[in-house]
Amino acid sequence: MPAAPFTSEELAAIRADFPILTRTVRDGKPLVYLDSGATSQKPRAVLDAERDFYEHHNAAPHRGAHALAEEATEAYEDARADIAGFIGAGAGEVVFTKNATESINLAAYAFSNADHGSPLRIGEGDEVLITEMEHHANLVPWQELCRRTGATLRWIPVTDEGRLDLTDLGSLLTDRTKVLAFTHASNVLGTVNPARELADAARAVGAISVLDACQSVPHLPVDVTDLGVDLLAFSGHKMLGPTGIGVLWGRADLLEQLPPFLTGGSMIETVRMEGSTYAAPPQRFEAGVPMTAQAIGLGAAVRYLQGLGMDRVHAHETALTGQLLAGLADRPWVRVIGPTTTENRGGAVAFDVDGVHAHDVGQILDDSGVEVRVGHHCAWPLHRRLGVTASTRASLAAYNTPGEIDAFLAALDRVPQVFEVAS
Amino acid sequence: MPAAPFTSEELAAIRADFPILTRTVRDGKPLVYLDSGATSQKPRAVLDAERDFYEHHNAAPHRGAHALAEEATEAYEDARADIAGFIGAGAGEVVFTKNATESINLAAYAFSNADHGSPLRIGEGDEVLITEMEHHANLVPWQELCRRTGATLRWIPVTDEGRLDLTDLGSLLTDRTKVLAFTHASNVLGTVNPARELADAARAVGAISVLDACQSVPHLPVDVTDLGVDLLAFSGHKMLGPTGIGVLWGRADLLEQLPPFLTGGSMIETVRMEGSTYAAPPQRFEAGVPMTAQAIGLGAAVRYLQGLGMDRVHAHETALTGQLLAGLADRPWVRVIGPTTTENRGGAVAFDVDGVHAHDVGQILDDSGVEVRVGHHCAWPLHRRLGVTASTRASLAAYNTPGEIDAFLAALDRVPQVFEVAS
Amino acid sequence: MDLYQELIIEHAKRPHRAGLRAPFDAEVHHVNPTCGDEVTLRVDLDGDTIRDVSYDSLGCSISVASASILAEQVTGHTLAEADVVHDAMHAMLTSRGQDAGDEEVIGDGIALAGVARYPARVKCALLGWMAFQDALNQAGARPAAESSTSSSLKEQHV
Amino acid sequence: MDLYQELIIEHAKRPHRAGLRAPFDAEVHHVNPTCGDEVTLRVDLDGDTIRDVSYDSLGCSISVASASILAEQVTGHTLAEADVVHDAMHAMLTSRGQDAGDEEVIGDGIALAGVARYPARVKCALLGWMAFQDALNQAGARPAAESSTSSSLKEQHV
Ligand SMILES: Cc1ncc(COP(=O)(O)O)c(C=O)c1O
Ligand SMILES: Cc1ncc(COP(=O)(O)O)c(C=O)c1O
Repeated sequence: MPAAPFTSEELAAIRADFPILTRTVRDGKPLVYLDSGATSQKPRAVLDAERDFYEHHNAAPHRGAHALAEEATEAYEDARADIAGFIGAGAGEVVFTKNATESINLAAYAFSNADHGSPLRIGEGDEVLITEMEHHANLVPWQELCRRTGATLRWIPVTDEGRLDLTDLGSLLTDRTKVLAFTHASNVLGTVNPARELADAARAVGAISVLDACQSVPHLPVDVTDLGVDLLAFSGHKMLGPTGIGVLWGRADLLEQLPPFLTGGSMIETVRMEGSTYAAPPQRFEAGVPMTAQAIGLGAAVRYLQGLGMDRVHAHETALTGQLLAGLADRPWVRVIGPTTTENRGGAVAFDVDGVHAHDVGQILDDSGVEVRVGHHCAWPLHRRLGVTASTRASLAAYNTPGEIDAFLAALDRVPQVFEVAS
Repeated sequence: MPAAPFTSEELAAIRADFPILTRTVRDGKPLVYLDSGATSQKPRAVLDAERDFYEHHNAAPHRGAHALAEEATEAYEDARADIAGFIGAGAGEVVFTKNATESINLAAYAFSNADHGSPLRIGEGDEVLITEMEHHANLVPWQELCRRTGATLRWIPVTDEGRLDLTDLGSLLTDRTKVLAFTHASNVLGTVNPARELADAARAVGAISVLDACQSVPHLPVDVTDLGVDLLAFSGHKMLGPTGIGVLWGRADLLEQLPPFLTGGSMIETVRMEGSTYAAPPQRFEAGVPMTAQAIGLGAAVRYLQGLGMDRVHAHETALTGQLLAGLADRPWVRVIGPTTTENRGGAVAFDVDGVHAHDVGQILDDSGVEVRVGHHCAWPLHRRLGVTASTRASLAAYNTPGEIDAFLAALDRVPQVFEVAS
Repeated sequence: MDLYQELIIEHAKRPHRAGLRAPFDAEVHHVNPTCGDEVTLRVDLDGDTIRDVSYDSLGCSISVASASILAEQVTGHTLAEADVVHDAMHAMLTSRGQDAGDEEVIGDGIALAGVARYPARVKCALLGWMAFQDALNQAGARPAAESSTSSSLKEQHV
Repeated sequence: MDLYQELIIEHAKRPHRAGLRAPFDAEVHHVNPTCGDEVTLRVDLDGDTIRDVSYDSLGCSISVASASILAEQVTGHTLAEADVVHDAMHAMLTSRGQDAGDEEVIGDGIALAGVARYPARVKCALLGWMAFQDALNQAGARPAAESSTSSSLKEQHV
């Protein structure tokens, strides 16, 4: 039996866990938060976990032997274990970063920091393959890697429907390809890509696969073993966790080979003025006093999500996405950018209103208390490919309700009125 | 009139702001927290600022136009302005990082990421000068920079008293030197280095000066203009702020020249698949959704410190350091590692107990509720230079009291008893 | 909502003096990095007088209307007069609602007063004005280091 | 406090079988990266029997005592017997106080039982034992992939 969306009682209970959802904006309008793709709201359990740490156990983890340092280290490592469990990984495979952007940069710098002669080191003649639908975070670091090393950046194109065009994959993914980096779910289109298929194709040519899981880990059950990728990045703040914490997961044997990126305290084995040696993963990649409270907060967030059940979170968001897509389909002056059904699709829904700029659409929605994102959503090349400068995006999370989708659609109907365009 | 230490009433009021200070450890012993050099405790004002943000204004800053995004952007930028003001800088010169370690890595990578031909780019024949008293965070990144570029690492030696030995500065700091990186205050010795003098000497040979201000900004009035350095790094968690936030300050015209380090969303100007251009500082260095709540928390921390008055914080800690050094001087079986007077000295006091390993000293203190740090404190080469494997370190903050110094000394007297060494 | 005055919708739908015309002394291209909005703008000077401002604006109603109002307010005026308008517009837009604007000085620009209360939209309204300042600089109309200009240019990247 | 049993202080002050002796089949050098403690350790094997364990230990009382107890407990014993002692020590030390240790199996090792309640000190107590396992591996005393060994080695860097 497939998992069911949340009932309205369940939803009311969930919403009661998020203090911000009761506030109003713009002169008393109830907040309708449809910008979880940018950052999610936080349940009380996460805020309490952070506060409890600061008020009772705060010390620098892995740096002392006293009672508080012991407690802080244990809380920090317990969080790592819980987060690893959430994605089907071993604790030693989870590296804490400040956000997914740092995670991907850590991966990208590895290919230029590796010693000449290391199989990881890339250079002229080598290729990095990405896609045309990437967020800048999974695009610019690879451009910069190519600039540093002389390697060549190539990309998988996107169809008019907003799916990857895999027709020429055979000529794009070759034995020159050292890295294939792609997004699991697009933050603009909602498209969920065939991660396993692409990871297997990468492995077949000896390329390392890097998955941007920012928009999947918060919204669907994700198991790193099932996905078959080599490295995977996501951010805490998009999955009910605090700001300032991200994760890079890596296959244990690959992490073992990656050179350090940020260097400094607690990632070392020995240090002499003449040179240093480095600790095993994950410590090797966690230089400096870490994001302790934030890791602990993210641990509470994954436990909260596990309590909801990721299959139900997914079912719930899929139902809302269906409702949203149906409402937009009823409005001929709206063009959805990306797949128009919920098949292999997440809850980010970008669209264009004929004759009205996204900034103006967003402003009208905001005036009704409906908070969506406008612009290129850090995916500028994708917008160019689909022929729009900017788009408006509604994006969902577990706490959104069918009533909020209705409120969004009603607010949207004000747009053609204000701007005197056909509707 | 010089600033006075806090009165006991003032101190009681300060301590009441720090919830953790009322807890006990190890079977009911009152907590005596003397490990603020590793990380400080947090006042309620900081925790409240973070929580208020999450409960009322949470959104991704610089990424949306809706009401919450506006509020989040404003709170984030107000925090930047307050933090900049705290060190006498302009807001545009303050870059947020996750910790000082990232700040220093950002600086170090700039010299290898700069285009060949840029005056910043370093290579074979160039030299990077550091000191033998650096924390690993201001040592390993420069080793790695030299490994990447072929430049040579040199260092200023340390005297037996724990001061920089500037005798041969003229032959160490030459026109081959491209960077001089040094600590303002040593996290082990307490030594405060002559920053202005060294910055001027660096400028005279055309080298860029990088100051590790982790142990000065939390403890004394710091003004970047007075110091005359080019770049300066510190961490929020050591100055009453949250974990997961750090700062890199840079002279505006230098920041303008630095190439990006972490790349991704919101640090760009334009992105095409073929290549990207980058935003002006500080955005250029803040890729991805930032440590929003933590920046806001750090803003509250600097306002709290300003409320105390940094001159008084400094006077208070100096008085306690004097009391601590005097107590240790009374115990011939203790050797202080670093200056034995409060002149040009901060409140980190490391020492060695004759015949007893630091781990064992720390354990006895911990058993009395006195929390100090043991080990090499991420300054392994310094420990080797001073002939100890590990040391015990007490380090102070504004909330410490004369009574706590007495408690520390009393606990210390148990050490020779337990280990049956001469006292 | 008071942001979208009828006058703004008018200017956005039928922008005055739109399009790129020759001759010109300088052409600049400015972009708003958060939304991808673009403006290409040309100035044609006759000594101290602005003979023509022509532009191609791809953006929201606020940025298009602002460019249209700019062209209307400065064409045919002297550099000194244009500076007065620019400074008044800049002051109003960045005032967070404190400065209501003076219709005598900024004409239809007054319709943009509501923008000041939406910090994320101020950039949209300033885009054309910053391009204009930049174009004047490139045309050699003033010393490069003049202060009102360089402060505007910085904001371009915020 | 119960961490510093008299027996530990004894072993730490006068470590048994200390010093580096020849002949030996393998020598290893292990470091605890958080405090810089070091141990150099040699094993000398006679077929299946551990003829000698000699070591030079630079560290805290717990790490020195633990090396002393190790040398005492395994010297003259077979590899299989040493494994039993190692596994029992490892289990006790990493049990967070759940496993009180069996004096019959670990001898003076029982004095280290209190360490398990101080997670930051467990590494100190394990340093010598991990070096010992590593030395046995290097001496070719066992297949490299044996599980108890590799799990110990991983912890060396934690
Ligand atoms: C002098 C000094 N520099 C650098 C650091 C590194 O700071 P963080 O670990 O917060 O990055 C520290 C503290 O650990 C320090 O004391
Ligand atoms: C698909 C995708 N990748 C990467 C990122 C970058 O995440 P962060 O900004 O948290 O580093 C985001 C969100 O901004 C995203 O949606």
